[in-house]
Amino acid sequence: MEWKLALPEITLAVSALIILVAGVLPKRDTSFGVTMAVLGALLLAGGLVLAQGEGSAFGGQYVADSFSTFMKLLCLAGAALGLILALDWNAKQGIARFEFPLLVLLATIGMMVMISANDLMSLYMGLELLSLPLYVLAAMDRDNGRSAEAGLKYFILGSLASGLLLYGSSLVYGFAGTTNFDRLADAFSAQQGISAGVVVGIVFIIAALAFKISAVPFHMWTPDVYEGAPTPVTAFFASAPKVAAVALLTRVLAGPFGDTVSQWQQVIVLAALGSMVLGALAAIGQRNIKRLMAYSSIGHIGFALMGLAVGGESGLRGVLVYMAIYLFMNLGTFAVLVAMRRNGRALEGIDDLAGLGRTDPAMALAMAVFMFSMAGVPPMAGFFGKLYVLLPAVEQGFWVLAVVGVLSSVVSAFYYLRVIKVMYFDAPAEAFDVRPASVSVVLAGTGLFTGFLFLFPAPLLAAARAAVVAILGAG
Amino acid sequence: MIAGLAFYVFAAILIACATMVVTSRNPVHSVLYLILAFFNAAGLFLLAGAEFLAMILVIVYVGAVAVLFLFVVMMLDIDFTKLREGFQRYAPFGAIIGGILFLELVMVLGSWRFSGDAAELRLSPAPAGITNTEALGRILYTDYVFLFQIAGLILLVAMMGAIVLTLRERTGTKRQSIPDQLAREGKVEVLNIPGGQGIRSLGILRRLPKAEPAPKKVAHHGHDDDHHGGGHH
Amino acid sequence: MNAAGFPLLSLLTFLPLAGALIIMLVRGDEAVVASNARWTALWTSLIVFVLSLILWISFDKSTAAFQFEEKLDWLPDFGVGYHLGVDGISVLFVLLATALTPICILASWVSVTSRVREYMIAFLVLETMMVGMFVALDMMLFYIFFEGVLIPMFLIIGIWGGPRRVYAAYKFFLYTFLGSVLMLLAIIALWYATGTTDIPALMQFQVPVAWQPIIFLAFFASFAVKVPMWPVHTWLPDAHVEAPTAGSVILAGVLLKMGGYGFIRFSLPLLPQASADFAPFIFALSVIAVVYTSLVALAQQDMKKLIAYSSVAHMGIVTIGTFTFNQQGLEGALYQMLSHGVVAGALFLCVGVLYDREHTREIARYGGVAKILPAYALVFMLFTMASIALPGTAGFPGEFLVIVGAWAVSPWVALGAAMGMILGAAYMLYLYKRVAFGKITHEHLRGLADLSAREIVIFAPLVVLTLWMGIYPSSFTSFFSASVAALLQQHEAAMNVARLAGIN
Amino acid sequence: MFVGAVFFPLLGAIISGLFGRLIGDKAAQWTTVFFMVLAAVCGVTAFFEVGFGSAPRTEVLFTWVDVGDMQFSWALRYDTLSAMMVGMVTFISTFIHLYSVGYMSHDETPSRFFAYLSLFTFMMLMLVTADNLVQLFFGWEGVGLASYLLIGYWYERESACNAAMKAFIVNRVGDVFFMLGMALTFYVFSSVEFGAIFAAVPQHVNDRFLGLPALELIGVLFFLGACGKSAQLGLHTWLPDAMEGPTPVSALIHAATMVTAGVFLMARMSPLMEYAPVALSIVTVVGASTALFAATIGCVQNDIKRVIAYSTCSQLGYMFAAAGVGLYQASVFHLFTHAFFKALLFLGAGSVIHAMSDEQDIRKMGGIWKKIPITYAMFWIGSLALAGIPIFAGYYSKDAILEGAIAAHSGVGTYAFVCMVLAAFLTAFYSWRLIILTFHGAPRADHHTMEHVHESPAVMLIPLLVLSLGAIFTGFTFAPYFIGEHQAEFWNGAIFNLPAKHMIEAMHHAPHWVATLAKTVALSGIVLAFAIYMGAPKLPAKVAGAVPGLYRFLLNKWYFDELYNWLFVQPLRRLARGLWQTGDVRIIDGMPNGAAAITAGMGRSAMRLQTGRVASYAFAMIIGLVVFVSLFLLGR
Amino acid sequence: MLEIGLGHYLTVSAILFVLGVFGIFLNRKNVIVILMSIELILLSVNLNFVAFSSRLDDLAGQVFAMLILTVAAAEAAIGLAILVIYFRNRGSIEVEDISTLKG
Repeated sequence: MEWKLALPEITLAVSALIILVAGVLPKRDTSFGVTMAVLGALLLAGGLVLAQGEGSAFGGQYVADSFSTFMKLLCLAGAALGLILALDWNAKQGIARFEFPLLVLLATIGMMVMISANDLMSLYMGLELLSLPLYVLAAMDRDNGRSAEAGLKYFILGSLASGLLLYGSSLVYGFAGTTNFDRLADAFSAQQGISAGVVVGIVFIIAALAFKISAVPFHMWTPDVYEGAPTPVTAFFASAPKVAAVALLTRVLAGPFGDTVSQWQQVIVLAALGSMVLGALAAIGQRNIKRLMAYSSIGHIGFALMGLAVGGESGLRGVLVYMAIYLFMNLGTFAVLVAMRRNGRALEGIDDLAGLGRTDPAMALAMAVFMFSMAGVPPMAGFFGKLYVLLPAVEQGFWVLAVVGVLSSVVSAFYYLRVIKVMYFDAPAEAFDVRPASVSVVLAGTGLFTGFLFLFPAPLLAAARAAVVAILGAG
Repeated sequence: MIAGLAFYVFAAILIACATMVVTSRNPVHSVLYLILAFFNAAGLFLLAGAEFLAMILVIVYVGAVAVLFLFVVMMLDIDFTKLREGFQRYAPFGAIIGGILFLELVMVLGSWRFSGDAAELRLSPAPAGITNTEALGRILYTDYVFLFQIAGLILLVAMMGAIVLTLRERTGTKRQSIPDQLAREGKVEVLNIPGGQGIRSLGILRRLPKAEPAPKKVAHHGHDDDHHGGGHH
Repeated sequence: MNAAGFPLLSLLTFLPLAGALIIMLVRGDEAVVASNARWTALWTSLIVFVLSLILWISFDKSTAAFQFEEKLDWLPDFGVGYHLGVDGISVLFVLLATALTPICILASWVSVTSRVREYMIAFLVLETMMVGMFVALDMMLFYIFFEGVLIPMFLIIGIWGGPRRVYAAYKFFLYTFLGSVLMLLAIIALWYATGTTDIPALMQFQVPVAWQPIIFLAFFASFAVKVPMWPVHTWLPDAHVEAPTAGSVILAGVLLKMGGYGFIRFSLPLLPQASADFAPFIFALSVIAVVYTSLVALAQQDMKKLIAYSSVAHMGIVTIGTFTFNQQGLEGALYQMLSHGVVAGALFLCVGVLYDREHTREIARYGGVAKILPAYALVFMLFTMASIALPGTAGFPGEFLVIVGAWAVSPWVALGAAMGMILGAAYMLYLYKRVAFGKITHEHLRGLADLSAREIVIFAPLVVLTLWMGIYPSSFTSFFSASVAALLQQHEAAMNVARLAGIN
Repeated sequence: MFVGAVFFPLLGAIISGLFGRLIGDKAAQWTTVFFMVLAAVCGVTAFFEVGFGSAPRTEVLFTWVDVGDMQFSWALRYDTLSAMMVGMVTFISTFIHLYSVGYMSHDETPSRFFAYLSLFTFMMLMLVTADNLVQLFFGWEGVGLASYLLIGYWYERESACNAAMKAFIVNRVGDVFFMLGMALTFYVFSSVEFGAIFAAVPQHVNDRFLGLPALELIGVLFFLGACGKSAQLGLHTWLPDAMEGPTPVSALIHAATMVTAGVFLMARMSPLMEYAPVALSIVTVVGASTALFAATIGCVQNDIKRVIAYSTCSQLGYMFAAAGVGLYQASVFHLFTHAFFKALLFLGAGSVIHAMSDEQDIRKMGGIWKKIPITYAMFWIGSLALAGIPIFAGYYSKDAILEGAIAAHSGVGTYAFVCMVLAAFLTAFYSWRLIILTFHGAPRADHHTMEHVHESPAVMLIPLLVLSLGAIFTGFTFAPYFIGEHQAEFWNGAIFNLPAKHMIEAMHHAPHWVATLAKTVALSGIVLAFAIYMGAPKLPAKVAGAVPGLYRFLLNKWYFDELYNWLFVQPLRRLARGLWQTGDVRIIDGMPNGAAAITAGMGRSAMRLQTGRVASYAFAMIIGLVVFVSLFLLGR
Repeated sequence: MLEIGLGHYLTVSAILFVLGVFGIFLNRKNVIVILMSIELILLSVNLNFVAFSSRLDDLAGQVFAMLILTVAAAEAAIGLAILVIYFRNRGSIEVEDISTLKG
C-alpha cells in the first residue's frame, strides 16, 4: 500500500506514543526532556515532509503534493517555535507538564492530516485532532479562571463549528454522493448546475473553516481565547493552526469546489471585507496586547482571504506567501509577549512595554520590526505579504477589496504604531526579567526573516508558486 | 406501513425529547431526556438499515457519554434553584433567525434528487447479501484504516486532555522522598542559640511559603481614556 | 557596468545602512557608545557624500537618459526588478540628501544627548531610504523606499521630539501612509496594465486615457500629502514643530521633495493627459496654498511653525511650476525644490541654534538677538533673504522661473505665486524683526554665546550653497535641462497623440 | 575699470562686514572709503569715457541662468545712461561714506554700517549696469535689502525695525509687479536681455495679451514696480518712515540710489515705453500728482528729515512726469542734479541734527544759524537748487521738465504742468519754512542742547562743500549734454525717443512764459515763507487752527498709512489669525482628527459587540451562516 | 402518506439541528445544556448521514457517522473536563457568568 506517503504523520504518531510512555514513566518532571524529544520529532517530520513523494494514499483520503509540503513545513515550524516559546514560560508559570508538548505534537499531526486531507472525512478527523488538543491547551493553566473560561468558550464555539462542518459535509455527501475531493471535483465539473444542497453544504463548511481561521463573523471567540489562554498557547493558536486551516480552506475551495467558484466567492469576499475592517477597528481601543494581537490576526486573515477570494494562481500564491510571512512575524511578536515578565509576573498590558527601547533595545527593535511589518510598511516582510495579495486583487478587478484593504491597513497602522510609541516614546518602566534564551532564538530567527525577506524573496515565492500549481493542477 | 408508523413515533418522541433537553430547567432531567432521544434516534437508524450504528449509539452514547454527563452534573453540585430561567434577551430575534435557517434547510433538502452520477461516485457501495455490521467491518479496517487510526489518536488526546485538566496531584500531601532526605544531610546546620534570643536576631529567617503570584488584574477594555497615543483626539 | 565602473548607486544607498549596522554593534558604556555612534555616523555620511560627488563630476549633462544604471532581477514573477539609475532630475536630489545628512548629524552633535546610538542609526537608515528613493528606477522599489522613510522619521519625531511629539508623529505617519497606500494601488494598476514596474519601460507605455484620471488621483493622494499641498498640509507644521532640529532639516530639506519629485517622475510622464487635465485644479490648490499658508505663517508664534508654513507656501510654488509644462516652470520647480532644501534646512538649523541655547521656539521669548549673536544674525539674515527669494540667493531663480513659466499658462496663477513673494517678505521679516531686532527684553538672553566652531562648520556649506545657487544657477540647471527637455518633448508628443485621437 | 567701479564697493562691504571686528572699526571704515574712492575714480572715468568718448560697451562676466529659451548672463552694460549713473552714484556715495566717518563716529558698530553702505552702493551699481531685466531686478531687490538693513540699522528701536520692514514690504509690492512685467516681457520677447528686447520691440507693437496691448501692459507693470522703488503716490508710504535710518543713509537713499531706480528704469526701458503711450500717460499723471501731493504734505511736517523726504517724493514726481511725456533726458537730468542737491540737503540736515544732539524736530530748533554758519550756507545752496532758482542746478532740469510738460500738447501734459507749477510753489515755500524754522528765530531747544551746538568736523563738512559745488554747477555744465544741443551724441542711443515725437525740440520751443512762471512761483514761495515765518510767526498756527481738517489731513500725510492699515494690514492680520485658528486648526485639522475620532468610535462599538457571552458569539455565527446561506439561495 | 422517504429523515434531522442550535444560543441556564445541545447537533448530522447512506446505498456515510460518534465521545469527555476545571475556578456554570473576557 501507499502508506509510505504518510510517513511523516506516522512517524509523528509513533513518536508521540513513545514519548508519552517515556514521559509518563519517570517520577520527576520530564517536561523539558519531552519538549526536546518532540522538537526532535518535529524536525524529523520536517525532513520527511521534504523527502515526501507526491501522490495519494488510503483510497484517496490522503494526498501529498508540493502544496501540502509547503504548508506542512510552515505548520511544523510554527509548532516548533511555539513549543520553544512555551519552554521557559510554562516553567515560570508553574504549568510545565510533559503533556503539553505532546498535545502540541498531536495537534500538529492533526494539522498535517488536514493539510493532506483529500476527503471530507479526513478533513473532519484532522480538524478534530487539531481542535481537541487546542481546547485542552487553552485551558491548560487550569488554576487560572481566565484560562478555563477561554478553554470553555473555545470548546463550545468550536464544537458548534464542527457541528456546522459536519452538517455541511452531510449535505455535500448526500447531494453529491461522495466525500472524496477528486470525485467531487469530477462531479461538479461534469454537472451543468450544482444543486442547492451542495452549495449550502459548501457554505456550512466554509463557515466552519472560517471559524478556525477566525474570519468575520465567526471570529468572536478569538480575542477572548487569545487573552485567556496561556501566552505561548496563544502564540501557537495564532500561528500554525491558522496556517493549517487556511491551507485546508484553500485546498477545499480551489480543489473540489474550484469549479463552483462563482458560488462561494461572494462569501469569501464578504468575510474578507468584514475581517479587514473589524480587525482594524476593534483593535484600536485595546489595552491588552494579546487581545490586540487577536484582532490583528483577524485583520490579517482578512487579507489572506482577499487572495483566496481573488483565486487563480496569483491569488492563491498571495495567500500562501501571506500566511508564511504572517506565521513568522506573528510568532516573533508573541516571543516578545512571552518575554514580558517582570519580577516573575507575566504581563499583558500594552503599557507594560513602556520604554522597552531603552531597557531592552534588541527586543524593542525586533518588536518594532514586527509591528511595522504587520502594518505593511516596506521594506518589512508584511508589506510583501500585502503586496502579493493586492497585486492579483487589482489584476482581477477586485477594487473594493483592494481599497478597503489598504485603508484598513492604514487604520491598523494606528494601533501598531501605538505599540512602537509605547516602547520608544514613553518613559521607561522597570526592566523586564532577563530574556530567556529560547525567546531570543525565536526573536532572532523571525526578526531576521521579517526584516530581511525583501533581500531574498525568490525562494519563498517559487515554493509558493509550485504549491499553488499543485492544487490547481490537481483540482 | 409499520415502519412508517414506527418512524413517526420515533421521530415525534425524538423531537419532543430534544425540545425538552433544551428547555428543561433541571440539567439532570435534560440528561435523561437526552438518553431517551438517543434511544429513539437509534430506532430511526434501525429503520434506515444502519443496525450497527444503532447499537453503537445505544452502547456508546447511552452507556458512556450520557452517563458521563449525568455523572458530571451530579458531581458539580450545582444549586439548581439558582439557575436562571428562560432564554436570552434576544430570543424572539433568535427564533426568527432559527426559523429562517430551518426553512432554508427544508427548502434545500426538498430539492434532493438522486443524481445519476452518484452511483459511480460511491466510495464504498454497500455489498449485497451481508449484514450491515459485517459490511462495515470489512471496510473499517481496510479502506478506512487511516481514519480509524486517527480516531484512535483523538481518543488518546481525549484521555490525555481529561487527565491533564482534571487530575490533581494534591500539593498539600506530604510524601517521603528518601533520596532527597539523604541528599539534604550535609546542609542541616545545628545552631547553638543562646537562651533568650530569637532566631530573628541571629539572622535566621523562616523561609516564607512561595509567594503566589498576585491575582492578575482583569483589564477593562470598555473604557477609552487618553492614555494611548492620543493620535485621534 | 556604469559610468563609475562600480555599483556606485547601490553603494550610495546602502553604505549608510552598513554604518548603522556598525553603530548597532558598538558596545560599551553610554558615553563611549554615544561618541562612537556620532563619529561613525559622521564619517559614514561624509564618505557617502564624497562618493556622491562622483555623481556630480562624472554625470553626463548632455543626455536625458538614465545613467549609472544597475539592474538585477528581484521579483521576476511580477516584472519587479532592482533597478537603479539617475537622470538629470534625480541626480541633484541625491546630492541634496547626501549633503544634508552629515550636516544634520553635526547639528545633532550636542543637542541630542539621549539614545544617541539609536538616533544616529535612525538617521543613517533615513539616508538610505532617501537616496534609494531618488535612485530607484523601479516603481515598487521606489515605493519601498518612499514608505520606508516613514519608519526612521516616525521614530525621530517621536523619540527625540517636543512635548506633542506623539501626536505629531502619528499624524505624520498616518497622513503619509494613507496617501501612499493609494499610490500603491495605482502602481499595481499600472503594473497590471503593463506587466512591469520598471520606470524607463513604463515611460514608453501609453496609459489608457480612461485610466489616467483615477491613477493620477491615487498618485496625487500620495504626493500631495508629501509635498504637502493645501489642504493636506497640516501634518507638516506639527511634525516640524515637534521634530528635533535635524529631523526638521531633513523633513524640509529632502522629504518634502519626495512629493514634488514624484509628480515630475511619475505623474507627468506617465499620465500626460490627466496631468494636463488636472493642472488647473493643481494650480488652484497651489495658489491657495501660497496665499493661505503665507497668511497663516504671519500669525504664528512659534518659529518652527512659521518656517513650516513657509515651506508649504514654497512647495506651492513648486507644484505650480511642475504643472506648467514648460521648460522654465519645470526647471523652476526643480530649482525651487533644491533651493528650498538648502534654505529651509538652514532656517531650521537657525531655529535650532537658538533652541539649543534657550530651549524654546516661542518667538516672543526672543528679541534683540542680533546684538548678542552678530554672526548668527548675519547667517539668519542671509537665509531669511534667501527664503523670500532675494535675487542673488538660492531662492530667487526657482521662484522667478516658476513665475515666468506660470505666466505663459495663466497670468493669474503667476500673480498668485507672486503674492507669495510679498507675504513671504512680510512673515519672514516679521519673524526676523521679532527675533533678532529690538531691544533685549529678556535678560537671560544676554548670556548666550555666538556660533560655535561646530555651528560655523554646519552653516558654512549652506551659506556657500545659498549664494552659489543664487549667483551661478546654471551650474545646477545644466544638470536637468536635458532631462526636462526630453520630458516635455515626450509630454508634447503624448498630448498630440491624444489630440489626434480626439479628432478622429 | 568698468568692472571695478561696480565691484570695489562690494569688496569693501565684504571686508568691513565680515572682518570688521577682526580689523577694527577704524580700519573697516577707511577700507570702505578707500574702495569707494577707487570705485568713484573708475566710475567717473567710465562716465567720461562712455559719455563723452562715445564708447559704450558691455562686460559679460558669466552665464547666470540658462533654462530653455531663457538665457542671460551676469553682464555690465555701460552705455551713457548707466555710465552716468555709475559716475554719479559712486561719486556721491563716496562723499556720503566720507561724511559718515564723522557722523557715525560715536556709533557702536560702524563697520556694520559701512558694510551696509557699500553694499547699498554695490547693489545700485548692479542695478544701473544691468544688461538684462533680471540683473536689474537683482540690483532692484538688492537696494531694497540694503535699505532694509540701513533703515533698521538701529534695530533696537522698535520704530526703526518697523520702518525697515515697511520699506522692504512696500517695495516688494512694487517688485512683484516688476517681476510680472519681466514674466510678460519674456512671454512676449522670449528674452529678458535689453539688447534683444529693444531690437524686437517694433515687431511686437501689435501683440496682445489677455486682450490688452502687451507693450502697454508691460509698461504699466514696470511703472508699478518703479512706483514702489521711487515712492510714487500709493506706494510712497515707506519713504518718510525710512528717515528712521542714520542720516547718511537717507542721503544715499534719496539722492543717488534706490528712489532713482524707478526713474532709471523708465529711462532704461524707453525703447519699449515709447511704444506704450497709455502707460506713459499713466506715468505722467501719477508722477505729477505725486509731485503735488508730496509737496502739500511737506508744508506741514515738523521733522527736518521728513520735510526733505517729502521733497524727494515730490521731485521724483517731476522726474516721472518728465519721463511720461517722453522727456527721459530731462527726467534723468533732473535725477542727476537732484542727486547733488538732495544729498547736500540731507547731509546738511545731518549736520544740523549732529549739532543739535540728535534732535530732529524743527519746532525745537531755531536761532542756530550763527553757530553753524557753513551748514546754514549749505542749506541755502541746496534749497535754492531745489526750488529751481536760476544758476543753481535744479533750475535747468526743473525748467526743462515744466517746458516739456507744456510742450507735450496733451491733456495729461497740461495736467502735469499745473500740478508741477503748484508743487514748485509749495517746494519753495516749505524749503524756506524749513530753513527759517531751523536756523532763525528764537532758540526753542533747551539750554543744555543749545550749549552744545557746534559746527561739524571737517570730515563732514568737506563732503558738504563738494556737493554744494555740484548743486551749483552741474546744472549749466551738463545741460547741453543732457538736454541741450549735444544730447544726441551724448546719449548715443542709450535713451530712445520715437522719431516722430521730437520732444527735445518741442521743449526748447516751449513758450517763454513757462520759464518765467517757474521762476516767479519759486520766488513767491520763498517770499511767502519769509513773510509768514519771519514776519508773523504766529500766523501758521492760526491758519492751522482755521482749517483744522485740512491741517490734520496734511499732517497725517493724507491718512495713507491709516488707510492702508485699515484696508490691508488689519484685515490681513485678522484673516491670518482666522485662517490659522479656524481654517487650519478647526476645519482642516478637524477632518483628520474627526476621522480618527470616528474611527475610534467605530472601534469602540466594534468592541462593544464583543460582549464576552458565549451565547451571543454563537448567535453571531449563526446569523453569519444564515446570511451567507440566504445570499446563496437568493443569488441563484 | 406513510411511505417514509429521505425527506422525512432529513426534515427530522433539520429540526434536531435547529433545536441544537437554539440550545446553544438561546440558552441562559447552564453550560451542560449547551454541551448536550452539541450532542443533539451531532445526532442530527448522524441521522443525515445514515439516511443518505441508506438512500445512496453507500456505506461511506455510515463510516463517517461512526467516526463522528467516536469523536463526539472524545469531545464530550474533553468538554466535561474543561467544564469541571471551569467550575472549580469560578464555582458556577451559568452561561451568563462566562463573560469576564470581553471587549
